[in-house]
Amino acid sequence: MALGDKSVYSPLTTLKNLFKRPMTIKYPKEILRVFPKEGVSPNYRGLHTNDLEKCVGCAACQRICPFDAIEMKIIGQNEQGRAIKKPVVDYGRCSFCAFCVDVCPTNSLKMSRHYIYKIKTVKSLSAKDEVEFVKDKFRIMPDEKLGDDIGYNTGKAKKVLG
Amino acid sequence: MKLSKEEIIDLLKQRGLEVNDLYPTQISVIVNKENLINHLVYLKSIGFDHLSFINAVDFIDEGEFELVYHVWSYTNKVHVLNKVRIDRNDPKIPTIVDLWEQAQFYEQEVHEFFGIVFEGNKDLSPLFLENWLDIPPLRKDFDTREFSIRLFDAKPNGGDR
Amino acid sequence: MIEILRVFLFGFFAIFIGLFFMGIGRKIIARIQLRLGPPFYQAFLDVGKLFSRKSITHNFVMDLGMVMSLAGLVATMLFVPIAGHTAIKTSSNLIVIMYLMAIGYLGMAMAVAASGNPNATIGVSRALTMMLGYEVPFFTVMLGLIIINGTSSLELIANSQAGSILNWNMIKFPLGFIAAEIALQAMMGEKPFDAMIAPAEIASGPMVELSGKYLGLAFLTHAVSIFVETAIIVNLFMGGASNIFTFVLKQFEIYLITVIIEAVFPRFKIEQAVKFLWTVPMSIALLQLVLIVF
Amino acid sequence: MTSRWDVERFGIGPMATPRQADVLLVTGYVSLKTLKRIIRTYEQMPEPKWVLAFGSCTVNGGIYWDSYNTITNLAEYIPVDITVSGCMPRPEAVMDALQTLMKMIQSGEAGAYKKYKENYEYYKANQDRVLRKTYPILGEKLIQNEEAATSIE
Amino acid sequence: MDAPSYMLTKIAEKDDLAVYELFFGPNHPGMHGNFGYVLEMIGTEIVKVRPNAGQLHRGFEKLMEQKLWVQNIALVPRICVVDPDPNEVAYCTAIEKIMGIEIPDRAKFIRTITLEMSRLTSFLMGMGALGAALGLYTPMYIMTADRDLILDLFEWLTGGRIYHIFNIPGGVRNDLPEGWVDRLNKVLDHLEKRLIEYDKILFENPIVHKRLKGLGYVSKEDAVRFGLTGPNLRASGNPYDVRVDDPYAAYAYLDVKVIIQEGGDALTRAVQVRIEFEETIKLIRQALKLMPEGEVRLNLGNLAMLKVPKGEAYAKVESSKGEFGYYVVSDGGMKPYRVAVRGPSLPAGLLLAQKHLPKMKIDDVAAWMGSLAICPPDIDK
Repeated sequence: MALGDKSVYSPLTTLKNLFKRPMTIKYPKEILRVFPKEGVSPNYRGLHTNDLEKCVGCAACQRICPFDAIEMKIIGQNEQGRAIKKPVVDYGRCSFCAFCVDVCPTNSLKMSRHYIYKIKTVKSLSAKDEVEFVKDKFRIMPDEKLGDDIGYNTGKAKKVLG
Repeated sequence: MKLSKEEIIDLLKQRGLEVNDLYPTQISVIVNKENLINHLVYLKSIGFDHLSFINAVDFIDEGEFELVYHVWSYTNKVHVLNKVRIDRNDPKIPTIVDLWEQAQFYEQEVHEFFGIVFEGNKDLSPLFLENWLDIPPLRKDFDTREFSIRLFDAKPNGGDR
Repeated sequence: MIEILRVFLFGFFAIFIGLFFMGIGRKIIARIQLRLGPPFYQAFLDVGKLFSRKSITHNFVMDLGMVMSLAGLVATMLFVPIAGHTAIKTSSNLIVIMYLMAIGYLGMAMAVAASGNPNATIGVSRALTMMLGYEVPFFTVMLGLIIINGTSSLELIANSQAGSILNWNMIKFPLGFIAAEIALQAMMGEKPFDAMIAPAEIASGPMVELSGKYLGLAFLTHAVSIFVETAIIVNLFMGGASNIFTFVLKQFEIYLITVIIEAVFPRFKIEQAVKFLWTVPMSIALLQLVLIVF
Repeated sequence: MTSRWDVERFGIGPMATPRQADVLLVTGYVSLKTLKRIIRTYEQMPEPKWVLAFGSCTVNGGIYWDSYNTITNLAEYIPVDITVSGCMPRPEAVMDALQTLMKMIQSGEAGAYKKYKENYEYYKANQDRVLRKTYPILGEKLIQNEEAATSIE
Repeated sequence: MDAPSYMLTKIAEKDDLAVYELFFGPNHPGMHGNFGYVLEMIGTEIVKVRPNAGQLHRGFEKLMEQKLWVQNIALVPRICVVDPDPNEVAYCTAIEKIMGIEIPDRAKFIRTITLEMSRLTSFLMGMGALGAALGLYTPMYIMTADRDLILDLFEWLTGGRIYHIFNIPGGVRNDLPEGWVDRLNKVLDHLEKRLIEYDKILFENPIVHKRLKGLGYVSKEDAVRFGLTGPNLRASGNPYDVRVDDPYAAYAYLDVKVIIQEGGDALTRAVQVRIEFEETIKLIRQALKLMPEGEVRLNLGNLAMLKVPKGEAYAKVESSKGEFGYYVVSDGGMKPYRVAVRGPSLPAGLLLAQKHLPKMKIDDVAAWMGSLAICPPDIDK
């Protein structure tokens, strides 16, 4: 054995940890101290944000999404009468792989650094429509709300997926 | 006795097998069902002692299954893909459990997902799927999306395929 | 009437101190693992929560067994002198304590075997073999002390060590103390000898089927067992203190040693544990006995 | 629950058996075999019990939505209290969910387990439809064994 | 010990001792992942074992046949949670082999570094799980916390903590952000200092030695015959490592030291993992020094429209558990015709179970699994 042979006292040396500062990050009060902004890495892939002016509704993101998580929703008519479609991300399917961000021709779809999104079930709902309720709550139309701290975006770098 | 890849190709060609050289460390050999066993025994004798794994490919339009036996040799540093074609309607092939014992589980898995019967394999009971009544799932004519829509009422979101 | 009141008082005091020790023990283990442990009153919260839950019982034997295990340990506690005064005074209470300690674990074993879970049955068989393992060296140490003090009453042994720290039994018979310390580790079911509550192997052994109130009872049993066993060691080796605080402080020192050993050692297999217990502490205790006799 | 994200601070710890547990964490996809065991574990847990569903696989099938062996929505089979998004939710998201669950319990808002009793037929029907298939789903050819499905032993 | 029949499912009678069935089942605290053995036992001794796999089966090979070439990369790391990178690299190497393209050197080095870092995280998790199976929770807590430091680096580089989805056919998705390399060096130094502590608590612990000595012995020839790979193979004395035998990514430029140990029992496997951990750190440092500047990705046009020419390839990667192999068959279309995945834990998990468990007692099963680093998701795929 390359390692020192077994001795009864070696495990007792870990008792010096008693006098070291614990590594725990006290979550609610203290955010991960590793990264400056909001504790999450500069290009973390979190919930989507979409600049609705720049987005032309070309459904490139829908085609590339490996898990069929993006649905195009019609939100109105433009002058020529064609429907304006915007992507709706179904977070019950999304795997946060950011292929859609790479493929977006107008760079409007980006991924923010927010990751907390949870749904509490409503007690009043019966079991059957509670299932639908949760599914709908997980379908979100990304907009500029989380736009301020953009994480993953290939705007400046070259397009990855072409 | 370390054999280089070219020597192995010549050795196999002398045995009258069709060999093609894929990549610097990989060659593929077409073997027919009858002399599969003694082909593998021969390979094992010249140093191919690691059976990476056995898998099957379903060529539905040619109506054939292709079983690929991946064998690697630690001494010669060459990987051989032995490919065997069997008919799709009565897929039968002799087992190689007595050559390598782990083949038992690879064959069980291939049997469960393709329905290929390995003669001589004592226990071909299902390993992964429970209470499965449909056709073996990895066959090309099994549509998993349709299955998921019917059984778990999954709803596609319109991403075209 | 006063007598009964004292008994109840001792009972609650034991449970309170036991839970208090468990909470601090978990905090210390957490700190050794470089993390912020639970608040020190965590054990009280756990027991409170457990008693508020619904529990599932299999049959009557299970209820009886659980209550019997707690009662057995509290009974043992009554004979142990705590800081000078004991609940029930008898002349030779060391023998009674040795006998009563087994009742607690037998009760637990009976309750858990009735639950019919194979994991629990293995756990019970392990607990009983472990008991076999640690009682042999522990009683030889006790035998040695009885011979030297000529009495088997714990108070007289404790009082014989009054005065300065020099004539504590721990100093006079260091070997006996080490053997008793190892046996204590097994008695409390702490890490190197906790094959009976091995979560990784038999899903927390005897406590597999205990839910809600039964788990609460098991917690209390464990708390009282901590209190009782440390009290015995303090009286035997560290001279039972006169007032309560020094007594509890000494108990805490003993418990600290067991917690530290628990945090850094994995567990023995059951046959390795018994083999270890019958060789290492046993030989030390015999050596001690030989020294005492001559 | 490791040293860096210590959940034991809130008194939360892993328990070895369903009997001793209060909260059932379902992290990620659920295959048919696991579903059978999840239902059994859920029913073994003593009464005030809660379920946390993690990740997108429990909401709408996640990345295995079109797989033949994984269910799409956990809430059809057992009542869920909180569903957390994320494909592998972050540790902070997990702790945030646990804390909200603790607040919900104190305020008495978390009671999904009552729902299991109220509409037990709905859950049972879903469970049987998926676990006790008696006819092949995609139908027609190449079915050898016709006998009824094995019951949940 | 003839327990009343209604309590235990008595199966058979073997010289008047009842053989009963115990589920070392799917959700068992000693079990690493969702996998189970049905043990038939007398008392605490195991008589027969039936693996109960399939809880983690998600039908990867079927799903991959329905997705575009690039889309599979988001699916592929999900096969083995503990060590996701080898899957991505093996899949992309197989595609690059079929297309006959050579990725730029810098991409090769970045791939090697991410592979080795993922190997570190998997070793940390493996050693911790081994300690926990023996009952020693302290190293598990500290090691998983240290593993978090590496995950932060992955998060900064790729955007994802566990699933990086970082390799694509033709290279990697983005270059190393600045400041990332010296943070990596800082983490490596910290890990090296921490290694001495791990030695003290886990590897020089006398009870660990007593518990693991002689457990699950695999002789040198059996290890090859049963198809074991990776640290389990090298711990039985066979000097074989995919990174040396069949180099991929940048391993041709680095000198990988193959460590072998005579012994083959659980203790040697644990020490083997520990020494390979140290070796991996040196390897990362070596790769960081030799890393050239330059392009990070070949421009293959719009990857969504990628068409891989007709052909087949088998790509092997040395993951922390053993040889991860991807056999990719393409018929020239936009989607793979067939992708078969070879998980390293199948021979260890299913075959060795039949060989070792029947003679073992129940309390060694968790330690035996921990020492063989069996990762059930890559058995079920």
